[in-house]
Amino acid sequence: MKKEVMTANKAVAEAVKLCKPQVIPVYPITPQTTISEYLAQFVADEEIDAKYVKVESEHSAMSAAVGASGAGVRVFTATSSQGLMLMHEIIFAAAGMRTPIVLADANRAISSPLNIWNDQQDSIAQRDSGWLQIYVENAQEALDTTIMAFKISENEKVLLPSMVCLDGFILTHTVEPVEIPEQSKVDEFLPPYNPKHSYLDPNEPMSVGTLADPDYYLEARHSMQVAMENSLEVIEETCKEFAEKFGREYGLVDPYKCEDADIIFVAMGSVCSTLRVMVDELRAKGEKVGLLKVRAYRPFPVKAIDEIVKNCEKLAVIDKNVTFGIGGALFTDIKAKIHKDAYGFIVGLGGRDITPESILEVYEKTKNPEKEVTWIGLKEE
Amino acid sequence: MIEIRFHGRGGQGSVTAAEILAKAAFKDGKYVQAFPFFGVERRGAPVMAFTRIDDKPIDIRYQIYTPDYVLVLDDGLMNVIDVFSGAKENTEVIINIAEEFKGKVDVPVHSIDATGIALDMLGRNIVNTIILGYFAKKTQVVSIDSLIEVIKETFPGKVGELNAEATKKAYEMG
Amino acid sequence: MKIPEEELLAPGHRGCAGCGASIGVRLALKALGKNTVAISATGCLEVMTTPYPETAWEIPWIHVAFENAGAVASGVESALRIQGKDDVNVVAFGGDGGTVDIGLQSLSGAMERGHNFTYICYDNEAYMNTGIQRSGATPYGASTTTSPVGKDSFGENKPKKNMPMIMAAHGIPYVATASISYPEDFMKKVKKAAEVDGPAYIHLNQPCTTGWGYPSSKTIEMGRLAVETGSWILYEIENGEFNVTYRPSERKPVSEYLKPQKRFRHLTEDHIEEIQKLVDSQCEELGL
Amino acid sequence: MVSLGCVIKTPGNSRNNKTGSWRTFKPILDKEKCVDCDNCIIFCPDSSVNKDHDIDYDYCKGCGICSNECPVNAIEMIKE
Repeated sequence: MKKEVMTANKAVAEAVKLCKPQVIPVYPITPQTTISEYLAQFVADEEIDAKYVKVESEHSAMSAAVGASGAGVRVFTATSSQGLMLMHEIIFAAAGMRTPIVLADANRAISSPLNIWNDQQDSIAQRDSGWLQIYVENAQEALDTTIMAFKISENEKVLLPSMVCLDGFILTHTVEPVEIPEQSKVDEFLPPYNPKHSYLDPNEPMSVGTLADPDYYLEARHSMQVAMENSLEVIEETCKEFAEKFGREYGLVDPYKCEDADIIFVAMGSVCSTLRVMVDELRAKGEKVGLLKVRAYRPFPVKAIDEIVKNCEKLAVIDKNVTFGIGGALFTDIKAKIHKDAYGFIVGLGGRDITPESILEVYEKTKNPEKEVTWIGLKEE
Repeated sequence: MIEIRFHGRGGQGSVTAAEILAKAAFKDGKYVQAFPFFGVERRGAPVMAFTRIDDKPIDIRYQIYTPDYVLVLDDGLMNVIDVFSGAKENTEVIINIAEEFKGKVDVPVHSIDATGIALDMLGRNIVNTIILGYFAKKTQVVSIDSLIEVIKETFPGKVGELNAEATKKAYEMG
Repeated sequence: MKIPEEELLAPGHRGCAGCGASIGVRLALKALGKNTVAISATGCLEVMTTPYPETAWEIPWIHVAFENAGAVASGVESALRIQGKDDVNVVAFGGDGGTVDIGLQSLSGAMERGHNFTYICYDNEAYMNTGIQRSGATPYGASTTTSPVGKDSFGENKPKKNMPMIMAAHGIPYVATASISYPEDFMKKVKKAAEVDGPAYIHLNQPCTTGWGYPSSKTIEMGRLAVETGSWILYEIENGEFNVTYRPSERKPVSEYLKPQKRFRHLTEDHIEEIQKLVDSQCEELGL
Repeated sequence: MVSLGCVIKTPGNSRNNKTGSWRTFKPILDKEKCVDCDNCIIFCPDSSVNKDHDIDYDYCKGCGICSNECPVNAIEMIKE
């Protein structure tokens, strides 16, 4: 085990190297690009025995990924924002074909207007695709989650692709200390991919990616729903196994000082770091506040959230995305499934810095609500 | 926690400087974080980078608005942007400037002719590591040994050796 | 001619009676043999061969979407090669829409990257799967549902996109045109394509009884007429060297090819003459 | 229950689908006339003529290509 200072993008690339994917089709886009560069270098230096497919677009990156995964090998790719939008069609195909691809998404805003900075609209736009989505808070979690993602996706009870969502720039371009696990331990944790449902072997021909008429389509989609439900347990098991092996603990959700909290912040990704500090500051002032970090957004961990928020009074749900006409995506899911007084806050769109002041405003507006959904930091016209 | 803000121009290595500082402090046993101001600036445009150093894990993730130290890699920037923005009572500013800084400000300003050293020792105007050497001595925030180690890791071979020498020279001037 | 007995495209598929695409695929697979993996773009071929839970494919086969057969093939080929399966043939089938229109970028990328596979465009000159809409490969004068004959229209008003030459411009080792009506020529080309190290492209003319509007028994006859009139020219470009592989002993007038087809039935003698000129200049250009 | 990803693991099981029922006209080969050119085998879209030129009426859709391509008119299309 070694500890180095690196960006979350480097951490993801290191994780990918440890997981030994055999095909890596990837196309550069800010702020994901350095992942593709690190991986290209690893392949060039023979640090990974993989085919690095220099595709001509993200659509082809995901298409090649599905082709390779369908052919029975472990596959990784990465993208961001417009790239994920371009993949959109094949994102759905990847899930429907039950390919356990792992994709790192450097979360970035969506055009138009063009904006290269961070928010989570890009991955949220893929939430109904049948992909697992796990949002990470820091570079270490990005590395650890990437390793776990392969194991979760390849679990026979799941066999759905996973998206590791890391905030663009705030994580992808920030260096911080990261522990890199030993190869031998990762090998023990993550055995080679052994596909049973889909491979392309002339000795055992199968047809993959078929047409399903109304007699079969409903069942095919339902089996994805079942797999998504199964994944709740698989994620928890995998996190437990990971903690035993590597000493770092994660869950579907990670709570902080929620036991006696009156108000709980609910959020995803890097903003949770600042939120945790703010929880401490508010508590120092006598405010009973906690933080619920939602790691798994799909599957949506209703029971896990319920368990943690059951005694609180109010939820302050923070979204770096918007579902126009209703509110943030996390907020609307919480409203639908968690029976608590919840308020939604749209923050940090297009890279707007989320400062302690903005978080205090969220807290204040949850304590004394004026409306259900508030955009924080909106400049006056 | 110590917060450091770098001002430079695109291509001058401000982001690399922020990262080198973080890595050196990490070698000293600190917790660190460094990141650029996320922009679309191209070569020559004013850019910023940030480093945080602490004895405990760093959890905050927003830009540095009230820095403890400001490092200015190019004094020409001072006509363009307010490098003193958010300066606190005890904020110290280090400027790469040929002559002594004569402006009237409320905070201590240290001047170093990093460009002079760079042209002299490296043969080109790359000052990002040099200013860090001066910073290390003036502030004791980071050890010169760690700094030199990281510089050599970042720039392998002759370039690293030369940079390390220039950085040491600036350290001695601090 | 004797062809391999083994059928790798099973009967029972849902292709139209008289389907030219299934003839093309049958012959291609006979040339390639069992040690082959196939990729399909969305289209007639995919829909008619794999309605779950039944497949007509006797070899491994994969389909993902309409416009990405080139990219999917890139992934499949990479996956096979990294596993050391260098001897497996990889073949991708795309219709003209999936190849010359929506799939062009993906295919161009795959060709330029040099994946070792063969791409066969089965060209029936319109979007047949969705009900005969024009594509970039629809010939001049053809009436389709989106290039219909009307008061101010005589059908498609642009000549066919020259896809084989676009592929040749990629500098790939092998490009050929073929016709299902010349099976020996076609199968020879498929074998060559599989043998070259690197990407190969075959543009297969494939008459469609439904889209072209002729009796189902005339599929092969139509393909033959296309070639005998010079409307479709059989050639190959091997490592940059161009060769016509079949020369009609005497070129038939193009009207013999156009008149039996419903899609051309509206054309006036002037139009036919115009098309004859187009065909003549194309033949002259390629040295026919 | 559908298979994972609707993958089909029984190659060529489209044979379950007897497309012979689509036929209106039926090809009848007069083997006396046959000159073994194999055109009917080569050009059948439904792989329904075997090496002995026996027509598999389970799958033959009656398109008539074999009849049309027969150089000696040995295949007649008759109404089912």
